[in-house]
Amino acid sequence: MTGPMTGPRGARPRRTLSPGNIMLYGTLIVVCLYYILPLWVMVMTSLKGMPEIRMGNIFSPPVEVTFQPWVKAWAEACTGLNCDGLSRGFWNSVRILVPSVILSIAVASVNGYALVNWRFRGSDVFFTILIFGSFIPYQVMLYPIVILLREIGLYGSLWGLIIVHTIFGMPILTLLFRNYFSSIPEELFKAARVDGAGFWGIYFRIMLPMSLPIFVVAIILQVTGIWNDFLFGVVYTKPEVYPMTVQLNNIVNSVQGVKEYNVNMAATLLTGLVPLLVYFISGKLFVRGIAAGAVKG
Amino acid sequence: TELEVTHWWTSGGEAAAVAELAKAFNASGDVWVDGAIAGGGDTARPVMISRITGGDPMGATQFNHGQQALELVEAGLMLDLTDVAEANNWKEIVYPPSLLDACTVDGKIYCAPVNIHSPEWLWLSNKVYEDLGLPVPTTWTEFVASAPQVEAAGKIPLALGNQNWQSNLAFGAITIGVGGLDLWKQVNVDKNMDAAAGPEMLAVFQAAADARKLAAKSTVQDWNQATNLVITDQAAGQIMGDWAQGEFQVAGEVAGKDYTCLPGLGLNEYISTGGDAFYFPKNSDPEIEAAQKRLAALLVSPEVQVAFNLKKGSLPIRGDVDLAAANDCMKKGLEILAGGNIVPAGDMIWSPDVQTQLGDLQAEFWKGQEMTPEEAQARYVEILKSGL
Amino acid sequence: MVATTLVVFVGGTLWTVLYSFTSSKLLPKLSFVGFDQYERLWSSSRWLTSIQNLMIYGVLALVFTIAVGFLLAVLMDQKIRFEDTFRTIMLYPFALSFIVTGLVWQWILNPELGIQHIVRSMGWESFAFDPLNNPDVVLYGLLIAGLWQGTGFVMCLMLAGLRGIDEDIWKAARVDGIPRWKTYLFVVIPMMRPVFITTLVIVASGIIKLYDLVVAQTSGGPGTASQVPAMYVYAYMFQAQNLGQGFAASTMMLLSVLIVLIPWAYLEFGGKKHG
Amino acid sequence: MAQSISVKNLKLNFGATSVLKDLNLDVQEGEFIVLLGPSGCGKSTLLNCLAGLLDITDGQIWIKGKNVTWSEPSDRGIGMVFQSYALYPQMSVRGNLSFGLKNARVPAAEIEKRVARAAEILQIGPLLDRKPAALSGGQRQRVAIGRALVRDVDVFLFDEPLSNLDAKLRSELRVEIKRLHNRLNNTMVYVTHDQIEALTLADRIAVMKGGVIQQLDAPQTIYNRPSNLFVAGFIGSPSMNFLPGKTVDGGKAFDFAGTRIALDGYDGGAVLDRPEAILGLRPEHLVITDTAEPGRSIPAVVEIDEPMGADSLVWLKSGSSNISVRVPVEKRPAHGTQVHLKVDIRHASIFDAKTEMRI
Amino acid sequence: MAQSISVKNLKLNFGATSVLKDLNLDVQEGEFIVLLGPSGCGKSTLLNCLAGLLDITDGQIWIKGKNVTWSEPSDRGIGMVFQSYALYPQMSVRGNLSFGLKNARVPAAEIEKRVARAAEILQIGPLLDRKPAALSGGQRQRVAIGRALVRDVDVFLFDEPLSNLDAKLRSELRVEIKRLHNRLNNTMVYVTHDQIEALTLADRIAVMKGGVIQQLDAPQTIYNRPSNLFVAGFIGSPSMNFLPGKTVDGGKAFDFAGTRIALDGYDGGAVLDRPEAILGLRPEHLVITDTAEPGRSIPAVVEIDEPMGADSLVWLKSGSSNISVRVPVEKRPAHGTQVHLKVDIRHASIFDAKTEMRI
Ligand SMILES: Nc1ncnc2c1ncn2[C@@H]1O[C@H](COP(=O)(O)OP(=O)(O)OP(=O)(O)O)[C@@H](O)[C@H]1O
Ligand SMILES: Nc1ncnc2c1ncn2[C@@H]1O[C@H](COP(=O)(O)OP(=O)(O)OP(=O)(O)O)[C@@H](O)[C@H]1O
Ligand SMILES: [Mg+2]
Ligand SMILES: [Mg+2]
Repeated sequence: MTGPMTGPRGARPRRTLSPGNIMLYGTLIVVCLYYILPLWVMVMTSLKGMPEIRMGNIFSPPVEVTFQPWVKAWAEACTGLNCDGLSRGFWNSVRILVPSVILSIAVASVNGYALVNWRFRGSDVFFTILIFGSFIPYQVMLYPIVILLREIGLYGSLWGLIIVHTIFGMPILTLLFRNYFSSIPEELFKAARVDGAGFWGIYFRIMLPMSLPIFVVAIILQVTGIWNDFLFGVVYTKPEVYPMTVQLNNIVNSVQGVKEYNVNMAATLLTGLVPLLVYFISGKLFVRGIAAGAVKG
Repeated sequence: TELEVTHWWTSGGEAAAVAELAKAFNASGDVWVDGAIAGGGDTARPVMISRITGGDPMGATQFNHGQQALELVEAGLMLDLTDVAEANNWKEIVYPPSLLDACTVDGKIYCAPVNIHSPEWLWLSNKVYEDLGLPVPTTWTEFVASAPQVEAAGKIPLALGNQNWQSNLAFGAITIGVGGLDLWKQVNVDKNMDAAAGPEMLAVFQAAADARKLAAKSTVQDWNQATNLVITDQAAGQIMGDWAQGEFQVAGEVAGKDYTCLPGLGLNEYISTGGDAFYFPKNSDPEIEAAQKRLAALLVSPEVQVAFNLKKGSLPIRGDVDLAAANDCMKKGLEILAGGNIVPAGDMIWSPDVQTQLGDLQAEFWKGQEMTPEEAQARYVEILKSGL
Repeated sequence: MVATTLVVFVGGTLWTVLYSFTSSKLLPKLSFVGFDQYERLWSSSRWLTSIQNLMIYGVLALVFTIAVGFLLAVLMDQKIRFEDTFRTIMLYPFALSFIVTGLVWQWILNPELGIQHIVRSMGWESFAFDPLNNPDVVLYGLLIAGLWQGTGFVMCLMLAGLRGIDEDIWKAARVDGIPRWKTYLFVVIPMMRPVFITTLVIVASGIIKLYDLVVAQTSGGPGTASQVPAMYVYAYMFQAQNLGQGFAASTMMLLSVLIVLIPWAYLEFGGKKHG
Repeated sequence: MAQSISVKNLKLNFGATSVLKDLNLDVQEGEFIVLLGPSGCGKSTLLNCLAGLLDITDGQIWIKGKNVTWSEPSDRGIGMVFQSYALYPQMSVRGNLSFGLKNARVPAAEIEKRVARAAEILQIGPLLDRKPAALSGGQRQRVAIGRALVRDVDVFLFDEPLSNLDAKLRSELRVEIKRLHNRLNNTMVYVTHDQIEALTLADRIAVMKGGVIQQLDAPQTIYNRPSNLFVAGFIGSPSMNFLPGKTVDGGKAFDFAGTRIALDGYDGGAVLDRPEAILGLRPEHLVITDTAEPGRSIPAVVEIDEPMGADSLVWLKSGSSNISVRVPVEKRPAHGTQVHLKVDIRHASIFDAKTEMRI
Repeated sequence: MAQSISVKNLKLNFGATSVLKDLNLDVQEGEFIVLLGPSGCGKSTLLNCLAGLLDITDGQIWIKGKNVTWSEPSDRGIGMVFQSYALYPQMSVRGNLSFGLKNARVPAAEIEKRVARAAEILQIGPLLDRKPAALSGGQRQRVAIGRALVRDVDVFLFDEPLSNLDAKLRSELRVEIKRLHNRLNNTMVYVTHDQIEALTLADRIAVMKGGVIQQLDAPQTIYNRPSNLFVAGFIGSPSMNFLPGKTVDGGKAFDFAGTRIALDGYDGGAVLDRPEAILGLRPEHLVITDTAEPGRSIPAVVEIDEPMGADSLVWLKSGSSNISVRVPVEKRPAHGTQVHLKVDIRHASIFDAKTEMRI
């Protein structure tokens, strides 16, 4: 055997406060300040009374916390003659959101699946068109869609809006699903075909159960996108089904003399609550889902 | 019957005025379903047009008088109100008659005018001048002269919002105020391009170039935010239409005491008579059609006119109503109106396309600081020519 | 549904192109005027400004979003503690709409309320930070908000990409004595090509559609200093009631998308053979 | 025996590249056919064509006397086992086994019976309720085979079913597959690029290269009388030694770098004189001796010695050629020794260097 | 010979799990050490500790007489070749080779020289300007070795460098690595779980299991005198036959299911009587005969026959045990024949069934 144990031994010593670490965490914290700042401002402002806001510092916490702005934003703020705040729009948004998310994800996932596993003639062209579609500014398509919806008789109905969301969610979602499905071994698909499963059999029994991560990503993206939509919501529906964002726009943009910043901020936060919650709760799954194949070109 | 009414009246005074309309309509047993869309006409109009062309029209909808809805009428999408007009004798009572002309296409009437708006007003904060120990200006000229002192006191001389149409409006007001009525008529009514390119017009641009310096520190977006600067005495004045009065009123200010209004910028007391009108998209349901006609008649009725315009701060469309409750500014407007010192509104003379382009030009001119009056004038003429 | 999508994207595009050659005003009409709308479009200073703005903003946003997103991902990849917390903080803005983003940042950047006000009230009286009211720098004001909203998402994409890199590559580089930054620069980034492409598509499509943020934050102002093409389209279609002009502008936007997209499609589908 | 599979003039193109070129193959009932060949030669492609997972460009495929060229995979009476097993990860073993049957609407009782039988044959009874993730490699493989088994088909297709495993497990499962075949006696088509697998399992081996079957024969024939240079080099590990030279004396001798080797006893066709020929000698057919034997031996120098457990592989240099010889461990010569290699010409192969065909 | 690597009391934990447990290893200069063991036994972990890619929990590592426990990987004088090669995909071969040198600010001329030398040794001169994607598996591997080579180090670490390749290429490259070692004569530590690789390459093999070195010896010793049941079963393919039974007659005989096998000539320790023992017999140390030879043979029935080219592996059943025997292809017995297996006790191993150690 060798000589005595002299010199260094065991783990290399590590200082937790090494310059590198200080730099690393320092940078991260500074960056986080940039990200948190607006949220901080929104929350703080929404808890202040108007006099306090007028006096001053938007960054400072409220001297006197008041939830009045939240109450007002939720239940009392007026747009035109309706003074029931966001509450009405909230349920409308839910009514729009749920079917839109379900339909758009269903269609896009089947699409991605077909693109990967049942490569049909022109599937490349089809995919290219979809990607092209993702670049089209919504404003450009307002008119053609009005005409389309009119022709199929769905204009002004909830279903019309759902179809619009599905169409515009399609490009990015299809891209995600396509990338994900192409990372699933093709053999699995072949095995299922030998087992006699058809297009739908394979989709529902084999592919779907394996795709949880990407569905989480898709759901998060769609919930955010559809919930935050204003343009389609206001153009393709009627006042009784206007989503929350229309109310938000009305509250924020209709000024009673002075802008009630606190109410605006409360309304903004209330409107953003659903997607924010979705992110806070499932942010981890989101990253995992993306890592699970969404970015493999 | 339920009738959905879309409009973009959402600011304080406006909303209160709409409430009057709704109250009157509901009183007759119908139901006013409010479809307010905030953000001004530019946000709301696409929605309205989409709804109408998409085959799912609302019961009634606000448009500005004039060319905005012309094509919809021509396409046969609007309800013919001629019978209502005749039954209620609108031809006689609507004043000035140009309002009704703007509703008439091929001899048929398609809209019910509700108010008259004139953009050419200068609104001043009395307190700013009192604090400085200066007299409140009575003309644009005095206003400009006092500006350096205002500025020295850390106040903004002229409040101006960031949107294109506000710059355009200010320029229009300066044209009438500084350039005079004749020039204005030559350019806008007779569409005399030589006049538009002439030295008098250049002087107007010069005046506007001076004014934009006064507005350089104004950093708000919306018109009512700008008005608020005047209300809160952060700014000395604002060029804005008479609808600004609603904001002063909601803020509890009193005309003549807290604020001063100068129609035609105090130089030429003329006002243009644009305004709002309601259109009624065609509908297959006869019950709704009946309700539409009821609403149309109601809008022009004297009681509603008084109630509505008092709240809105605009002028009624008929000369035969008594606005005893009107405040100082409104009375000034009524006088001018009664005196016939009126000119047609931009919406009636120029197409929205030209107006938008003018707005773009003025926004660039007012906010850019570096565009010379000559340059601006040259482009101004170009744009007008495109609209001939 | 798939057919519908095709109809909308292809049909809508063709329809738009067709009507861009007409003089349609409020309602689409087939009254052809040749290239008139395009001539007017390209002589409109607002359009030219819009295009220029989009290009400047687009390049900056693209570069910064991807660069910042990547840098953050690199930081996050250093086996740090509280990774979840940091990630959530960086990602949450993505949950908010551009309208909200625009509003909040309009406010924070407002000289009377926001940063300038705070710094001044802390005693530095001459401090000036008012990007939204200065035509020269207003685009940077937009950029601050745009980056705030979008970098978190890009960071997640990049992080996923980094995690997908073979651990052995790192080891090889360490044995070779390559410093970490060099490994990232010369080895890892080139390996993440597919991630960058996906990110590029997503970010670029967002930039071209840029509208809400500008409307909420600056309304295209001051003057026309922060106008973007999507606003031009909207303004002429609905505000000016000049559909033909709006469609011509739309067509130009779609055309520019095609110019970006065709090379991409070629790389994605045609270039496979070259490995 | 009846014909089980018959492939007639099969062509398959991927776009412009032709992967299978006019391929013919007949498999008897109960036969174990191995498709062997280097990566990318089209083995999997051929298998997928048989299974109906790829649309063929031209030709026909018959299975059990039926033209199945256009049939669905599930209607061809085949079962398939994949390299990575392709077990459905979210289903239990039982679910994996019964999925195909359920799709075919087999009655529940019958499914139960067949699963039980397969489980018994493959000894996976206790695993039926586990998920694939909770199985070892070998167990997964059995489930994958079971999936083919329950379908009660006569033709099994295997696509490199062992290549994911480590050497030890591989050799164990190889034996199991062989046993299974002995027991079920159904037709098997087995793709591999591992020649040990091919040699041990096959009744006949089809050696493929570039989408063409190079030789289709019993393993011993392929091993001993490879029909061309490619097959000769591909089969056998360590691989055959190739000595370049020429045949002289009217085909009576082989001239390798001046050394003559007599060809009497060569098991092949008429040799004739060829200016460029290659002599192929397997490592186990060479014997290291101390003394030269004219016409029967080649001089060489010992270079490297690779002990492989029972035997040792000795690498020698003769002229510019490397030659490997298999010797029992005890008899390894020392590094650098000058020796002579005795050639057993009865087991040698001679190839024409131009056509690369065995003479 | 001087000591090249010395690992002293190495411990490594991942969190709570201890992967390497007080491991000691000394490697002589120029020695070729193979770390062999099943998946997950800690081979890569040990290698990474040597390279400095993992922070060890306790112990020391010395390389060339220097304590490098705390040194950076690039300062340890080692080169490393990875399983997936880990070539920098976007750099040319030249770039891959010179990247590390450039970084160490080696003068350009010197880089040029070293790359040229490595390219010459590995015969990759013509490939220098290609990208890794355009190389075959074998070529990539050479580049990966080249990357270690140019660093001019004395210790090479290989982590399963061949396991991604197919069998043919694998055996070719194995020989190349051996040649390289003969030529450069530097220290090599080579991780594999393929025993053929271990046996052919190693000067000494360290068989690992569960983070512990089970046996560290020359290949022949490991093969012939495995120190325990694990090593015996792990080494040799096909693997050693294990016959359970007991030793009787004061260690003079082994009783396997009633059949007695005399133990005289056994190469090991004092056998004694053990109630539970295991007799290990390699397939090549059994001979199939027709006639029983009392005390020297076991009766068995032929079951399966696996031809493997030169030899055939015959599987027989004796009692409830499966026994494999290697026979020359010509001498394969027919399926179902009743035969006797002659045991060569000198090459056998006997294990205590409890301690699993060789007796
Ligand atoms: N979908 C495809 N499109 C284009 N070419 C393909 C496709 N699938 C396979 N090929 C090509 O066809 C040839 C044969 O492929 P195949 O998978 O049959 O090879 P293989 O013999 O199974 O190889 P391996 O042993 O690596 O599995 C290869 O050159 C491959 O590149
Ligand atoms: N980063 C890690 N964190 C926790 N456990 C680990 C980590 N890396 C390896 N292990 C565990 O340490 C053990 C040894 O792993 P190691 O990679 O050294 O095995 P190996 O012998 O190289 O196996 P293989 O032949 O599969 O490469 C394994 O049980 C593995 O699960
Ligand atoms: Mg294959
Ligand atoms: Mg390992």
